[in-house]
Amino acid sequence: MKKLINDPNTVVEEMMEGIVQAYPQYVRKLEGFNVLVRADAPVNGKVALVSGGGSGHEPAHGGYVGKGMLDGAVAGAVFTSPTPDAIYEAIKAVNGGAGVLLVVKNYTGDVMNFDMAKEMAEMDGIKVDSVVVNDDVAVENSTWTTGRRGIAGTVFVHKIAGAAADKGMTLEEVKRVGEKVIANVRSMGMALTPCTVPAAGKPSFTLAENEMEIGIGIHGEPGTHRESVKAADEIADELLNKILADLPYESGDEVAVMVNGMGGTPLMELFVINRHVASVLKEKGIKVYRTFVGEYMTSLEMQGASITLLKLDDELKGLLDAPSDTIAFKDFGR
Amino acid sequence: MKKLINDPNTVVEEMMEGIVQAYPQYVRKLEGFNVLVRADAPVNGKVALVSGGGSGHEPAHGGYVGKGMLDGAVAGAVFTSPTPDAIYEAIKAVNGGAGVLLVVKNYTGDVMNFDMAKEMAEMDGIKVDSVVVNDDVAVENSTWTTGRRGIAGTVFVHKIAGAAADKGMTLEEVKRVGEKVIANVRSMGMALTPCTVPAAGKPSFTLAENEMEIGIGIHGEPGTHRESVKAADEIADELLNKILADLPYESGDEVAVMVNGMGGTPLMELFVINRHVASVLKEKGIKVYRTFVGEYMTSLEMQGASITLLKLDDELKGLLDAPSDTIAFKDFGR
Amino acid sequence: MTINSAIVIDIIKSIAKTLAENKEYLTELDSAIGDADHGINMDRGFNTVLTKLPSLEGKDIGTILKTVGMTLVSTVGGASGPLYGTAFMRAGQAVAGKNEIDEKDILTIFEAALQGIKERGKAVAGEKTMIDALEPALKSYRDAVDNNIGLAEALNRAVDAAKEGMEYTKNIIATKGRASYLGERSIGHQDPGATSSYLLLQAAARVVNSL
Amino acid sequence: MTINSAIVIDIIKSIAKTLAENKEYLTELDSAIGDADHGINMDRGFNTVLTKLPSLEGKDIGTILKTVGMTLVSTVGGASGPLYGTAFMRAGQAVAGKNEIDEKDILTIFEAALQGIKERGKAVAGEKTMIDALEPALKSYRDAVDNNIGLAEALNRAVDAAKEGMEYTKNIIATKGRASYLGERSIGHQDPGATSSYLLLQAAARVVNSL
Ligand SMILES: Nc1ncnc2c1ncn2[C@@H]1O[C@H](COP(=O)(O)OP(=O)(O)O)[C@@H](O)[C@H]1O
Ligand SMILES: Nc1ncnc2c1ncn2[C@@H]1O[C@H](COP(=O)(O)OP(=O)(O)O)[C@@H](O)[C@H]1O
Ligand SMILES: [Mg+2]
Ligand SMILES: [Mg+2]
Ligand SMILES: [Mg+2]
Ligand SMILES: [Mg+2]
Repeated sequence: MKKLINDPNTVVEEMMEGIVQAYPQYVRKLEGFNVLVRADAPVNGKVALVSGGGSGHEPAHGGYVGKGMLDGAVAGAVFTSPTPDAIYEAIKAVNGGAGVLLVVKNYTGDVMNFDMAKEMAEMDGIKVDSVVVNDDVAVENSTWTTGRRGIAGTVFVHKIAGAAADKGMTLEEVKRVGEKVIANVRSMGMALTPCTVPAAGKPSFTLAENEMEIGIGIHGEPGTHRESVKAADEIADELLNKILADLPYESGDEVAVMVNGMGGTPLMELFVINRHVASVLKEKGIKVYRTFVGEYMTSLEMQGASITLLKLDDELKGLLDAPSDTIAFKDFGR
Repeated sequence: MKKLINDPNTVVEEMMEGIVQAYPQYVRKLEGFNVLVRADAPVNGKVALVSGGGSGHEPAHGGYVGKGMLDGAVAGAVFTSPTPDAIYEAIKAVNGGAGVLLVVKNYTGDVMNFDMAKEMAEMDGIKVDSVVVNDDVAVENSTWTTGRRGIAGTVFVHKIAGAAADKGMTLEEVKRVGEKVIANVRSMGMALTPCTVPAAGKPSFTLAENEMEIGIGIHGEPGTHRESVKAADEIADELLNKILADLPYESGDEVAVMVNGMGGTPLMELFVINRHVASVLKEKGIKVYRTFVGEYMTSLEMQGASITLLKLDDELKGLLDAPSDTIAFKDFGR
Repeated sequence: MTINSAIVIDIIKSIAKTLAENKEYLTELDSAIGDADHGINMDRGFNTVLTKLPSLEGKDIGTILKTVGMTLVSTVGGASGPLYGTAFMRAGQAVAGKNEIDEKDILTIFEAALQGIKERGKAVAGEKTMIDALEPALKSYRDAVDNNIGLAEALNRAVDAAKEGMEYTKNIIATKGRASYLGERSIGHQDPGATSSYLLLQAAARVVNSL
Repeated sequence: MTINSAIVIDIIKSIAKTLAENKEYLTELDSAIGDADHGINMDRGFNTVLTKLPSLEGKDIGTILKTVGMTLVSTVGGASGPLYGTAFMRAGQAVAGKNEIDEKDILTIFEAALQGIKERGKAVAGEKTMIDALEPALKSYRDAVDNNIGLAEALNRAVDAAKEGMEYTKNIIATKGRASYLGERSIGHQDPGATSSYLLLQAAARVVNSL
């Protein structure tokens, strides 16, 4: 394992310090907790958004704390959902009196820990609600399983629900908007290489020089199946086909596209993927309203990509286009 | 070689298409050339900035095309400086009548190709001047060599000279500002892993599991020497010491810091590096005015980092803080 | 035989030691069907628990167990943190104020703990989780207690049943937790949480057997 | 012996073929002390040149060489693009309008080409560049022409001298081009540009020898 770190046991704390040193204009850290909140938190009278999860997904989630997106982000150990006490502290620190919405990715651990924190905050009389993001179409939905995972589509929930809160909507309204995003967002990812949890010291799976893993999550877990590597366009087709079949999307629909890198993927390759995504959507008569290409929800140094489509209506378009100013997601608005 | 590409021979063209499909609000491509210019180019009466270089450094340089930074970016083949004809087309397309400044990184190839393009444009009566960025302290300066390389510090030249042009300064003034940045910016980089030029198909050098390469450039070249891997703080010290000794920087100085990833480095690790950079500078009494952590000037999928310090005066601070709106460098200004 | 607070503390220490020794093993199991952190998570949690033990000396067993639970909740994270944390917290509530417990109390503890895990995780046996080790262990323990065969032996039977349950997880598809995303691909792999549950019971039994 | 336009085109084809065959070899040399693209660059350039040749048939030698030069400038990029491009463009100027050239003309071509490279790259012999192959080659060729030993043999001597110069680049430190960043570390490695220059001369000589 080669990493630019000092010690696997302190890497998350040191990262948090590095973030705060770099961007004090955006975030401050809660003493004793790996929690970043807006430098100006709490914002009085505004519904506050709190999200989080394991570390290793940077810039998620701390990179999305700021005007027009999250008020607080809670970081667990690498790939381990954060603990209720930290989430509870985040809720208290950002609550501006209008209630707090938790944006949770659908993993057993995240759901349980955020639920416990919600219970704790409610005992203090804070109005807390939550939405659970489950955009990953790789995993079949079923009442017998824990349901689908939350992956890169989560960033659209941060952006759009964040804009709703910024516009002064109530907690109920912000939640409704968040759930509308969730109902309309679908993603799927793949990996060319695995990643290594610092404390584990070795990759979570291995792939031969000609293999790739399809349907991966964002925690270095194995995916749904393994294949021989193929051309970028074919890979994009494979991911897109599952996504497009799921909702379904129809000719005339408008979507936002996110081509997300898994942490070690050069932007060059993400743009090559986007080229094909754009051309397939065009062929199908699906209009691309806006596109986001970059590393938004990563898995440490993994090489790979995920594709996300968000079906838009006028309300979602307006909120997607609202200004945001965070470390990793800046938008002048339009 | 595992890459999300279709064909090494078309990867740059496909990337360009992917960029334009994703961000038509920022850039358009010149037909027949791998040149991106501002969507609204030429901006009448404004000095235009053109930069470029080989591909594989994304988001450089296309990601910096937009308001407050570059007017045009020329992309060569991977790690190969672009040809004079393409640069010439870029100059013509962005010239708004106030002249064009070329921001060139100091490589024999880049300097020669940009010079030839300048000669071509001057024959058309366009006012063209250039600055050559040479921020890499890894390579000793000497009249016997081609001098130092231009690496991540180039992004500060784009930002600050771009802001000067945006403010309406003349070509001479913009050039003066660009040269002031160049005189005050120093960088140095290292790699944990090599990278693979798509058309070459194999890595440009190999490193054992416990080795790293110090003093690398941004083209997958070997660095100045090889060492056993060590803790992030020690690596940061090694880079910083060379940088700090060079200018020199003194207690009371104010600097902008850039911790740049080489393409495959997780943000987590860059923030760990920044933590130490911040603490060393603090100890030395050097004030960090602003910090930028991310992937700004990359080498395909290489894992590694570079550190850049830019010594600031009031003029540079003001221009650094001016607003910019490009694909990869957005700043609301302050 | 009864167990006092000091022995409970010894048991906690024994669990911490066992989990530390099996940190890599548990993480390796988790890397096959999860995200390669279970051993790291459990070890981080029980390491923090160890630092709390000095302050718990002389406290009643309910307080000790509740503190362990709260510590796990606030340091483990992931799925196992709330689950094991809830288990210990519920166990503590079940014997609140007691300074000595017998096999009946331990049955109460065990039942409360498993109930807590089920409520928190909304899972049942057969879903390839820690429940597949704990539920058969509880059943064996209850049978043994009903037959009055003594605490140590009852615990040993629980450990055996947990081991069997843990091994059984290899044969089934995960429908809860992170491994459920693998579907069929989860078959053939042993569940890390079931394994840590087995190790935890084994560590407890070892202390009791040595008394 | 004189060389007409058709033979010049054959020579260009021969160069293109040789560089294609040595694409990986040149790139490998460049990966040791540069950025692993020299073979790719040269091959890309001469491939495009090949597509232009049909339109050049029947044109004078000056036009042919100038077109090759401009094509290299606009397709090769890097350091070698402007250098080789300038060399061919200057060579074309030197024999503008001619449909046949003799060994004296070729000397003029060679001198103009090298002069162009030196001006464009601001380098001299001994800096571990293509000049280290080309300058001794030019000297040998000039001596041979002065001694009237015939074009084919003169070219062969140039090739031999280029080879020696190319091999000599292994022993020296680079002070120009990308390899100069390596300092001492560049010693022991053969310069890719010197190698392509040698290959280029060799390919030209081969055609002339077969006439
Ligand atoms: N709903 C659930 N009920 C009971 N146990 C569960 C549940 N979900 C997961 N587990 C247990 O948790 C273990 C994984 O724990 P851990 O790796 O620490 O957390 P995470 O999956 O969040 O990384 C699984 O092996 C399984 O035994
Ligand atoms: N200033 C110069 N003068 C002459 N030749 C040079 C000079 N700089 C570089 N070269 C030649 O160019 C070769 C490298 O070409 P290439 O790899 O195509 O370009 P780049 O270095 O831009 O990647 C070197 O091996 C050297 O022979
Ligand atoms: Mg986990
Ligand atoms: Mg090159
Ligand atoms: Mg796990
Ligand atoms: Mg090269």
